[in-house]
Amino acid sequence: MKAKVYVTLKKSIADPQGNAIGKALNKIGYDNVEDVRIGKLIETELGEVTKETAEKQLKEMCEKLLANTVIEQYSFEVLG
Amino acid sequence: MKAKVYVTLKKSIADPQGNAIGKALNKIGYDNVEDVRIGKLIETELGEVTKETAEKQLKEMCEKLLANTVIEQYSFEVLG
Amino acid sequence: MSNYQAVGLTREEYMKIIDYIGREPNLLELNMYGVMWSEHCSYKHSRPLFKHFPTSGEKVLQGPGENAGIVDIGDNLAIVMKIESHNHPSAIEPYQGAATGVGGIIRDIFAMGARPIALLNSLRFGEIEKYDRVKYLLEGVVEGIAGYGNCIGIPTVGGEVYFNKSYNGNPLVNAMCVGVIEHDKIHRGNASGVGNSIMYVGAATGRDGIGGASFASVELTEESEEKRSAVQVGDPFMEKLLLEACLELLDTGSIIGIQDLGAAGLTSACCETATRGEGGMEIDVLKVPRREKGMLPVEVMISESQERMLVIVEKGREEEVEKIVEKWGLHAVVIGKVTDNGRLVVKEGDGIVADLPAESLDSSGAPKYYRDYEIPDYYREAKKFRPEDITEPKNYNDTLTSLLKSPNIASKEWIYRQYDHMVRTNTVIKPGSDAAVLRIRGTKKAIALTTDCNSRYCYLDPREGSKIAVLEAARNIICSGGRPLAITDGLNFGNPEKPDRYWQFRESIIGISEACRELDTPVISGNVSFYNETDTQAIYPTPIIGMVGVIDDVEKTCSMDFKAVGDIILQIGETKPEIGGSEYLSAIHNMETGEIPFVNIAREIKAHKAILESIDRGLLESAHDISEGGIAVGLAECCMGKGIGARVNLETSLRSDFELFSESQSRFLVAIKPENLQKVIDIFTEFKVPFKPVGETSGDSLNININNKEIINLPITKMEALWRGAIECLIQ
Amino acid sequence: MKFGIVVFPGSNCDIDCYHALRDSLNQDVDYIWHDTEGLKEYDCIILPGGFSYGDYLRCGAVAPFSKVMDEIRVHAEKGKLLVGICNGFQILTEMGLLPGALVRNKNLKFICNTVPLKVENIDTPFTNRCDLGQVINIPIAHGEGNYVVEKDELAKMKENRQILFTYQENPNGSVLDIAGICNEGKNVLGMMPHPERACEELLGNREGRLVFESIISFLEGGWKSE
Ligand SMILES: Nc1ncnc2c1ncn2[C@@H]1O[C@H](COP(=O)(O)OP(=O)(O)O)[C@@H](O)[C@H]1O
Ligand SMILES: [Mg+2]
Repeated sequence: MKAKVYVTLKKSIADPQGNAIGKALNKIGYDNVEDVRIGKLIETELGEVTKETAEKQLKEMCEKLLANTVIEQYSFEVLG
Repeated sequence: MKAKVYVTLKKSIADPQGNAIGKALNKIGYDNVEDVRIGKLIETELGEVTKETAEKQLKEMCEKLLANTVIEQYSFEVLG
Repeated sequence: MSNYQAVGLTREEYMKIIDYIGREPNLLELNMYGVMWSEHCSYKHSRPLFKHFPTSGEKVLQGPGENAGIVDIGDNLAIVMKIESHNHPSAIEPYQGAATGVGGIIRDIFAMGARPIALLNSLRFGEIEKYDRVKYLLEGVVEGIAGYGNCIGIPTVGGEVYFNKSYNGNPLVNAMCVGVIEHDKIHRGNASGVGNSIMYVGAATGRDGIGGASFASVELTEESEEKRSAVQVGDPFMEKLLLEACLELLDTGSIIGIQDLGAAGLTSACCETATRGEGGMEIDVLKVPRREKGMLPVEVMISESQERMLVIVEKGREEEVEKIVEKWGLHAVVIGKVTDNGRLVVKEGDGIVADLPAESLDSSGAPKYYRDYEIPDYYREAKKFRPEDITEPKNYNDTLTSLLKSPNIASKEWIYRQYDHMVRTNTVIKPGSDAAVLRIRGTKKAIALTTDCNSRYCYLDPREGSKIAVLEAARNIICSGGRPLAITDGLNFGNPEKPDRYWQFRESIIGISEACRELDTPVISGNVSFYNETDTQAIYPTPIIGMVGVIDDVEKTCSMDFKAVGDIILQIGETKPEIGGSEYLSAIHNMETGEIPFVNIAREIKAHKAILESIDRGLLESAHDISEGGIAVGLAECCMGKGIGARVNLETSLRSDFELFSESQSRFLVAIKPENLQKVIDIFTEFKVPFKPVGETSGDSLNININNKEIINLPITKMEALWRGAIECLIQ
Repeated sequence: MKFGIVVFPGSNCDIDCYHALRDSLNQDVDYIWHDTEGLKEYDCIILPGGFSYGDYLRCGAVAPFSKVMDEIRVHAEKGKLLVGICNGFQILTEMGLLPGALVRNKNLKFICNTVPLKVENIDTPFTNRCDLGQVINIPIAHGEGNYVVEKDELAKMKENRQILFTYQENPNGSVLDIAGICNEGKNVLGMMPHPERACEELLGNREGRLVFESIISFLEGGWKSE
């Protein structure tokens, strides 16, 4: 079972890296770019488990390790 | 126009970070986790442009700045 | 294209292989020869010239030929060091190229059994003012070095960075690592004792950098961009575990030999350990841990995946090894055994897939070339330059500030701020002075470390320029209070098959050899990187000298910044109108030409002795060598450290710009408390070293008079802002 | 009085803390391997700097799962002293023993430099030998020392006087220039700067000793809250 996890910074947390990239994009000519936020995309293979188990595990893994919920939020998809 | 860009390491490129996190997940009890690869998720707001322009720009931005095409591949979605 | 051409071999080389093995090689075997006989692994163009180098001496415990050289510092301790280039990988992917360069050189050090204690680096980039690509490379390389060194916890304590148009298409990234070891713990990469086990430790093997070795041996072309997936990724965390595990293994006495897997991967590690030992080895590629499925034997054998080691283990003690390695979260597996038939046999399960005489692969078996050389026209042309023809600046304040913010002279703080230079709390003199100084814990001793090379000099006169590189390194060590002990050399050149480039290379080796012989600093290790050129241009010859010196009493070190007002400043050595090849000529007059400064090594050594004796007796407040930018820049550098100014008068018959910016060799600036002045004068007089008092430290500006007429008056804060901010300013 | 220093795979400053405490401050100190079960009694435990588990994914994210950490949590919950320096601070926030989190430096670069810190509260086990408002020069060496925390939490921290050290010239973008904080119970300290790098004349700086001397004086019972 393959899955993708998306971890992004909460809105209230500043994102210096995103800001820098946004500015760089403006500088090289994309002045329409207004906001850039950088998050993580974690791709994983969960082996032979049911979709249900996979979802349960992913939620736990995010809460425990993959995201720091003090500053980040997460979502995931199970791809089957 | 909002967009999401996904940047991941090419298959042939080692991902030490992903490996280490995979091992950590195994260690905390998820022994079914077989493979972890860590990439970037870039969320951006492109202002008022057509979908076509957005796609053209995103491709250029990936090639020039967002992805290091020596070791990374990218894909993107325009969310409208 | 025929098979042998595809792996970078010539027809003659291919015939030589057939001669060795009495048959046509199979594809795996051919590839093994291809990587091993590449310039990078075989040194086929350079080794014949190494005979010039002085490589032995009372203190040399290991000269060139092993993973790294070793020099004795007394107290049963020795210093292990080596420098290595990662130019081509860094040109393609600066972060990973530089990071894996650092990782590779660290493995060379702990493969000898030493604990790595310091990193240095020497970098060359193109014209940063002109090209965004140069900025991208600089940022990426520095981040890569920082990323690896900081994470593994080895301080990066020094280095150098220069910018010049000759590096526009071909940056240089050389990394140096230094370790300490107790004499009786020295290990070598030997596979001996028939039946002993070959174990593999560290990261799994993937298809990284396949063809990397031969790839590193051809000129950069459009095509090499295509091979981009040959980029390797560094894993400093893995290397940290590997380092700790290996050092712990070596303490058990179960290890016969140890070898890192560098260029040409398993092929190189196996044949090198085999030829250094009993001469034979048999391994099974199926036992090698892999990252990817379906890898061919040839891919396993030449992969350049990072963070891997081979250990040769006494038969019967494999489990002990596994246990220690597992404690560090890694695995060790037996992949083969030592034999004594002189052959390197590669099996895939039961079938033999390669069977070659080990020695024939190794540099002893590889072809050797003496090339024709030819003195290039530019060399004679340059000597026609007459300094009198340049116009004298009108405003010396402006000239000095322009020099201070020119990228070659500007502070490199923007770079070394990104390196953890303090971790392990041994760094006594940090980056920003002449040489870095590290204490050796548990003793009173310290070591001084530096890398140096003025490649403009080496271009204009490779022999004399290379001598100066060695001397400049020695000066930096001396100014820190150290006695120069030995060098490692990173020789970066163009295509040796071109006669003018080969001439540069040959001259350079002769120059280094002469200087090292006179200074008694043998060459204990080094690296050669050829083919640093693009279609249009070769780099300036860049023989980087990494030098180590020893300080017997760590309390008796010296640094370059002025410490207090009211100290007397002495100039040691004499200023001549030597403007050829200078930074002044280049940065202000936009010319890179002329006769480079003259150097007399025997005379200079007297100055070294006098300065060392003065430091040893605690008589100097500061010491700094005069190099790029001449005495004016030298004085400014001494002022900017602690913000202490100076008031100087230079009595001279030279034109003012010559006096201020000449790069005459063998000169130093030292500051002395008035009560110690006579004692210092006595020492310099005794050693017959020319010196003259030029002024004193005072206030918060730099005032320079020439023949009692003020021509420079600059507030330190103003100079400092320009000098410190210049690189960052250029990057943004 | 006994100090313990936890060694994770990837710890680098474990040795520096050890030498500072043993050689410069004459203390009794042990290394504690991350895999330890049955933790001995320590008066003060230090989570040192470095790159535990490579600092992959997030700095300090994996270390909380090391075997010994459950017992370390108990140690802290008993009110005993726990100090996280640099990577240790990051680990403590990941464990929730300290509020907030540490993110990329504002300039996106690793910074190694000696910087002036202002002591904001001296009524703690970690600062009692300092003067209020005193400025001490301590080295920093981090890429992710930019302290962030939710507004409400920050207000609580201020009210409780949990902010112990602030930067005089903010190097990394930390909110309110925060360089070091403690928990509500004032027994857990987290700071990005490295006091262990500033304990010896030979290295040109002894100002970091104040932090360790404060701890020692607290443990000796010599410290009284005013
Ligand atoms: N790439 C670098 N990495 C680390 N330190 C550097 C680097 N480049 C320069 N430095 C440091 O900056 C200082 C000045 O360098 P440089 O001008 O080359 O000195 P010198 O002329 O005395 O050889 C030295 O302390 C040197 O170690
Ligand atoms: Mg110097």
